[in-house]
Amino acid sequence: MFTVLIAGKAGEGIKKAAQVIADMLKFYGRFTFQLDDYESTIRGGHNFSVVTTDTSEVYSVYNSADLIICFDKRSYHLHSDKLNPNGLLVYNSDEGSFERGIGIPLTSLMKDVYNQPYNVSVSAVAISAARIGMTGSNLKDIIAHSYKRDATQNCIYASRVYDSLGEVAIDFPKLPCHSGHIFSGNQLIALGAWTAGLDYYFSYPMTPASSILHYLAAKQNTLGVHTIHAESELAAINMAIGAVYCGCRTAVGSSGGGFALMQEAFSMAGMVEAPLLCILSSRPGPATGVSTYTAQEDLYFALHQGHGDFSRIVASPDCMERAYTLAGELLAMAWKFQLPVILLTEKHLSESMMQAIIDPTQVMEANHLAATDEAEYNRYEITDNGISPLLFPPSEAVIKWNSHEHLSSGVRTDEAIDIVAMKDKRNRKDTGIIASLKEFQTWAVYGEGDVIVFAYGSTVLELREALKHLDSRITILAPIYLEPFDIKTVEMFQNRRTIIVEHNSKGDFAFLIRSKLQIDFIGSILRYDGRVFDPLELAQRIEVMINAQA
Amino acid sequence: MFTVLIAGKAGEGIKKAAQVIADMLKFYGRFTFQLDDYESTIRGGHNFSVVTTDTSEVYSVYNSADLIICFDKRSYHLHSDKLNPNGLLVYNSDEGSFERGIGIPLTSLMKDVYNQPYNVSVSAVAISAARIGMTGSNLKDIIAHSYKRDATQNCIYASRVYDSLGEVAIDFPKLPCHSGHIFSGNQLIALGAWTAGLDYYFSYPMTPASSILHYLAAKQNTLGVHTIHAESELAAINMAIGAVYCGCRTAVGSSGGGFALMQEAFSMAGMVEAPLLCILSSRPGPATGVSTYTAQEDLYFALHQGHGDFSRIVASPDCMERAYTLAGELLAMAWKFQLPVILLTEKHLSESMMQAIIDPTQVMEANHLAATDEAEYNRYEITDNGISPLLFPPSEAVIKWNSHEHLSSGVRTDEAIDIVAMKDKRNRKDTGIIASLKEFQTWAVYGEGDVIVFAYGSTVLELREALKHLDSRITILAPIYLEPFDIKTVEMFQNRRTIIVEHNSKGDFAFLIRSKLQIDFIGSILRYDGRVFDPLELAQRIEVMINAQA
Amino acid sequence: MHKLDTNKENTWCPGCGNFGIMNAFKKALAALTNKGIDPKSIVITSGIGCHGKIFDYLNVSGIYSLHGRALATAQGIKLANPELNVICFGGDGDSLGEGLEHTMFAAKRNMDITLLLHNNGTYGLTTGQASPMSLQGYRGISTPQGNIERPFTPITLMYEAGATYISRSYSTKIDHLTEVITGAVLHKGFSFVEILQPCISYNNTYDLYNQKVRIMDGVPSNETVAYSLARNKDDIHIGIFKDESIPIYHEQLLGSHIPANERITRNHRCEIIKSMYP
Amino acid sequence: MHKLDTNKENTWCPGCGNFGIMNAFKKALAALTNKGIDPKSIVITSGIGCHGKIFDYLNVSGIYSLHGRALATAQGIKLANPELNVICFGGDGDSLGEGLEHTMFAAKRNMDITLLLHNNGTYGLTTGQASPMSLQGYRGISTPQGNIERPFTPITLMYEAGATYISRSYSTKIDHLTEVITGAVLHKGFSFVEILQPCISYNNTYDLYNQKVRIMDGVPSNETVAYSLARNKDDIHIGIFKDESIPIYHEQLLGSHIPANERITRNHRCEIIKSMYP
Ligand SMILES: Cc1ncc(C[n+]2csc(CCOP(=O)(O)OP(=O)(O)O)c2C)c(N)n1
Ligand SMILES: Cc1ncc(C[n+]2csc(CCOP(=O)(O)OP(=O)(O)O)c2C)c(N)n1
Ligand code: SF4
Ligand code: SF4
Ligand SMILES: [Mg+2]
Ligand SMILES: [Mg+2]
Repeated sequence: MFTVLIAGKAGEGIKKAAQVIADMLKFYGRFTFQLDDYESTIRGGHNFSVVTTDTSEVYSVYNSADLIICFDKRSYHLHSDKLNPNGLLVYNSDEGSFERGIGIPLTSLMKDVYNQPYNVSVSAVAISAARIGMTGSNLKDIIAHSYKRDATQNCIYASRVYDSLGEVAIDFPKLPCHSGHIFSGNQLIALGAWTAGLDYYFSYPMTPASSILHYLAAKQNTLGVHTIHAESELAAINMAIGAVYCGCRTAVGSSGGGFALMQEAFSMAGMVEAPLLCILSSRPGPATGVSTYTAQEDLYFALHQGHGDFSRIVASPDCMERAYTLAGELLAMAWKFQLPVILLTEKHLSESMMQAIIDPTQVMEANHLAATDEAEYNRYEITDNGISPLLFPPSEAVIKWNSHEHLSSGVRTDEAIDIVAMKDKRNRKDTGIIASLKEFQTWAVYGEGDVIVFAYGSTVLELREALKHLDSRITILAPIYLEPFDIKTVEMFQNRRTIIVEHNSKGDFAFLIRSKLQIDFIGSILRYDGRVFDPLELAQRIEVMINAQA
Repeated sequence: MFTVLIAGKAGEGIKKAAQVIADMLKFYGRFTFQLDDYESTIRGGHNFSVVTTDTSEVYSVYNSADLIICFDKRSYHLHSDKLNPNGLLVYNSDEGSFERGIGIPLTSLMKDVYNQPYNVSVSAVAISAARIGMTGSNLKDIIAHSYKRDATQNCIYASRVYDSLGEVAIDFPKLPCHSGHIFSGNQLIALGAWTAGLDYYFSYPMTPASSILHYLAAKQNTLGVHTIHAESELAAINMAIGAVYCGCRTAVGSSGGGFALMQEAFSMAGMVEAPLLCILSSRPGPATGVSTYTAQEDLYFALHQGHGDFSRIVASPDCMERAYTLAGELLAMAWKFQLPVILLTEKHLSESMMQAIIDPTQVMEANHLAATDEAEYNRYEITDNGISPLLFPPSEAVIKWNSHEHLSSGVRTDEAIDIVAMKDKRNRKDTGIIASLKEFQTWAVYGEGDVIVFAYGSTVLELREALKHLDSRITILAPIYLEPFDIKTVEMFQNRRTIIVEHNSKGDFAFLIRSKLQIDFIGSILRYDGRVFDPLELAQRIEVMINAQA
Repeated sequence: MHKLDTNKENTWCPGCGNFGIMNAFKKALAALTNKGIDPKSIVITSGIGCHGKIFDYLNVSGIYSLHGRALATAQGIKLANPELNVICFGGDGDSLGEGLEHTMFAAKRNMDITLLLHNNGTYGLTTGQASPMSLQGYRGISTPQGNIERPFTPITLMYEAGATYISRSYSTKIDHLTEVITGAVLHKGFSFVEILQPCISYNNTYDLYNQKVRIMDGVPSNETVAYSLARNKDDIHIGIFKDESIPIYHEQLLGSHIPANERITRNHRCEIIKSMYP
Repeated sequence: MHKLDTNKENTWCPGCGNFGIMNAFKKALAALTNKGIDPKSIVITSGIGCHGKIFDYLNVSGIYSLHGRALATAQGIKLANPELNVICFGGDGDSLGEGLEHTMFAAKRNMDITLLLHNNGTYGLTTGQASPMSLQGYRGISTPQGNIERPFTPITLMYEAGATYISRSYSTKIDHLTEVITGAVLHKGFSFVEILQPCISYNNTYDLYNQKVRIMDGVPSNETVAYSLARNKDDIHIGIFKDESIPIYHEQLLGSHIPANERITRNHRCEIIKSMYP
């Protein structure tokens, strides 16, 4: 296990450098996890990125680091005490000279090499390369490959930093390369939905969901997908319903605030029976909250999106690979049952990066029940399983979708008997959905200890990393599907000692588990400062809880 | 007990006529309940109003009527079979001649008397007057008093109808008048909030909440209250937060669709700690749904309004008088604890009319903790009970409200430790809220039978009327406060046979009761066609359920 | 062409201007068919309000959208299948109040769709509250002491926003309205038709319009003329104020791709993923 | 006047146009104080974006509002207490995109408040996506192949909506900007200042503006002139395009009543209820 922390100002390319380092580590046959800690600032302020690497999969990053690189004074003061014994700290000696670590004049070296714009973060790659014992020429290759603009200067700068550091290499053997690529959670969500059939993504940017839009927009030519950055979230989701009406597989995405604005139309998707994938990536709330950090405060908000009675599916990926398959699965469920679905996730999964192997054949295809008899077509035909066949314009038959309660023709109704018939039809889908879930993995289970730890979403990543450090044996139980909620699969775990871990101050998830499974907890670990747990600290807190109750 | 049903087209003044009849019945010393059944149509289509009257309080209307007045053919076909034995049906013989009842040429009589515009509904008052044995001259007084425009023609027309009906009077003695006035639920909500201190109402019209806006706008001079019909619900609630910032007691109101649009700002009210009364009057959903009917589909939607973690209060009046006191109580709670509160109700309570005695001294005053030391003022001062003193501009001190997580000064923060401190501060209010609820009535209890029937909101009105017809003895338990939910008060009822009645297809309220009280039900009665129960039918269904399980 | 009526009972007030709009729209559909537009390709959306009821009365495909959102829904339809001719019925509350943003952006984008604005100067369906087009002093149930705000001028507003076909007509002038609607639908780009629509229940403007409405001779020669004609309150000019061609949004976004018809196959998707991430 | 800075660290990019805006605003506050405006009466609101950060940097009362809603919040403040001078900082994404509706209606109402529009032609804070003011072809992270939409012209848009003080300035022209802001705040009615604000990270327009910006000689003599000056893309005119007095909203709604200060007492409320419903 080896952790690198790079700290400096926004706009210095820290995140990029961390990515290059992660690539380098991958080239060395290692697995990585990268977390970027940044504020809403474009240049200046303070940012840092952490990459933890190991010879097996890593699921979260560690607070204390083996290599710390500080571009400025503030970074030194904020992070120097995180250095592990035998770790290396490199700071920018142009910012002063400090107690610990090796100072290198990163700024002056940079000014020597570049005309503006500078690229100080290249130095972080050089320092990391030196630390893991990469040769100078391999370093140059990586730099040239990863920093194409000003490639010559970048290489010179990297070499100078590398050289001025001297011999700092630790024993870091190159292992055979393993397959898989490094993705962010949002990339995997985007790709999963796309594999299942996504044609259109309508959105209005909001951290931490924005990078779905950015990724799909960047890949539009390769993927043949279209993205619209609409004038608002209200526009985005109502446009999306229009696109769905034509048969396009469509998704929208936002964080809590934008999702709040989409609720009326989410409810409309329920009424018109529009298959729509809605991606909600959470950050701390309420309101604008803390824009660039992580939280799980939107569970019930997601479960009860939209006014009125209608069915919906809500699920949350517990790991990177699940982000890929689940996004596809949910798009497919949306189309199978013609209803809105929510993929609930958090900044920690959306924006963190980890190695994953994706297999498109594991992803479902978003298919629908197509109308066969156009002549007799009624959009909302009353059927036994509640699913009415779909037909798209242009067509001989008239296809009417209606936000009012309606007859099977799609024409509005206010009649008591018709209201009941149509509500019953929609509600009948529930049986099918529940049956359908039997084919999917509704829970993720990790470990096989006596004590149960419940968590969902990206908290499961944190727990899996903590698991590595636990003496007590635990089983992590993570519902992937939150609505409908599958009780059956976990009934056998009911009489165990149970702990719950979640990222909010109110214990929403505990409330959900308690109301579904009638379970009491020996302890609950809540974190709501926007940050993730250090795996060691989390392991220790769980250990203490278990021992206290043993 | 006596029920009048008047049916005809939209735009014929049926609702108004029913109101005049209710006044007339009040003058006769009777209590009344009025329900208007109408569609979204201004003229034409089909509407009807029902007034049920008795010598004691009436809480809902009956399906079968003792007097049915049909202005057109469709009305006859739709309603004639509802006539009680010995009842009287009067129809407009200009529309044809029918099997049952007395035909009077209401249209031709009308055309004789009026130039346009006609006022056919006056005839309903005349017919009702004849039926209850009012003298022609009393009738004229009432007409002249109630229909001021074209008063002379109205009186002539009423007299002609009255005369052509002949002797149809039943025994209907005039009883001593009782105090109280006839109000709609929305009027009482508006007045209750106003009594507690309402200064401003910001809204965008949406049935069935609109009449709060209309009522307050109409009474603006008498009450000294201001109303704004904003460009959208988003504008309304954000404006409202601005007004609250200045110290104005403020409310917003809408139905589900408009409330959905207000969610982001509702969450903001949680973050900036804006005391804001939000009135949600439900109709069947999802989406545009069924605009002019009643439903209880928004319970969980109301409970989980807005993204992010924050406290709120949700309560629902179970009767007309409670609508008055609760609206005030909630505005007061909002100001005491500086948070958004929701008054959840339904079309049936909002728009139905019933006699109520209102006593302003029973309504709390919306007071706040005022800042004492301006020099050291911090908007979000960290306090033990979570309540930070309020100060309004203009002021020497700077008063900053912030939709981001913030320091006590109101300046934004992204720091872990500050995020936790501020969330904890807000969460500490919960203790105070729960303590505070001890001073209020959190549950309404009616009857004292073995079997418990749970309901909330206007369903309680229906149940209380049904109660009159039940052989089995039941106790109606109705939570007034839904969040926080008071378990203590009803613990003693836990091991009883229990039934639940609610107006939606999913059993949301049953789910709430089950998750809070761990109660199982012997039966659940769901109605979701937008209509209310006939009290007799409801009584019978409860009876059957009890007997089946006896 | 198949029958254009549904069997939904019509509940507009007798004499409502919406009848004229519906008649003209039906005639326009016939005219469009004559001009080679496949009736199957016509898709409508509507907002919520009296105007929106037209959705239930017309036997035409489409979406009865949310209040204020009809134009957003319409844009989604067009972007998914540009071969459709998308026509949106909006109320003045709907398209210039709750959903003003979408109207402005559809015009700004020069989306190739048509907005028919039922301008009755009131919220008809919710019983006559003041709308963004109500005159100052208008007494509705939400403004019993008279509306304070000044109304927008939709024609010039659409100019500002960037609409490329901008017109006004009057619900009683069926032939004129038919022609303007036909032109709007045929127009490539965002077309806007402000329809003066008397609401006999809450804003009876028949007399006013009958006196003041004038049919313009042709498209005004320039913007300044167009603005002054559009704003004239003594003579209310109807006709086409602007008719211009500039590149349209979906062609720039999609080229000739038709997302709804030319979906990428499953196999192709798998291949692409495998080649991106071998 | 108390100190105008908070101790919040400033995290605008070095060279950002927002610095000029903040400086000019502080100078305008001083000028306003000299003209007899009580600094205590100044209340600000802001949207979410780089522009919004000004809220944290200024030691002035107000509300850091939601993205797009700052002008709605501002209107609520003014309606509750008309004695306050309410100034709203908006971004172009904020006030012409997400919240366009509120901008249009605040102008339509002639609400007596001021909107300072930080027009940087991009979404700065969310890393440079296209905004409603981005030029065609603008390559942001959400439009990597170039923005398709044409930008609004805020000046003429505000004309259309009914603003009564309409102006434009440039963040580097501190004195000009100070003057225009001061005039805007002093103006009775809705005042609008479009501030050309270069974003060095995503839309560096310094060179463009330095070359093209021209200070106008005075207020254009009429609307036609104002429109053509406002739309000119070769010379970018700054100054006041319109300065007009018409009745303002809150005076018509409230007369001289100040809702926040002149609240009805408890006793009075009880009496009124008892007299209405004895
Ligand atoms: C979100 C939302 N808010 C409010 C309503 C209630 N509502 C329905 S129609 C309408 C106004 C209609 O006015 P306009 O758009 O002018 O249509 P008109 O009835 O005049 O044709 C309103 C406020 C709604 N359906 N949805
Ligand atoms: C409802 C909502 N949607 C999206 C966001 C994310 N967001 C924050 S700032 C911003 C854009 C800012 O652009 P602009 O208003 O032009 O401000 P600038 O940063 O350019 O000053 C967005 C989309 C948000 N905070 N709230
Ligand atoms: S209320 Fe007005 S707009 Fe609505 S149907 Fe009647 S006349 Fe037409
Ligand atoms: S991103 Fe642009 S607008 Fe934001 S602070 Fe930097 S230069 Fe200024
Ligand atoms: Mg209208
Ligand atoms: Mg901007």
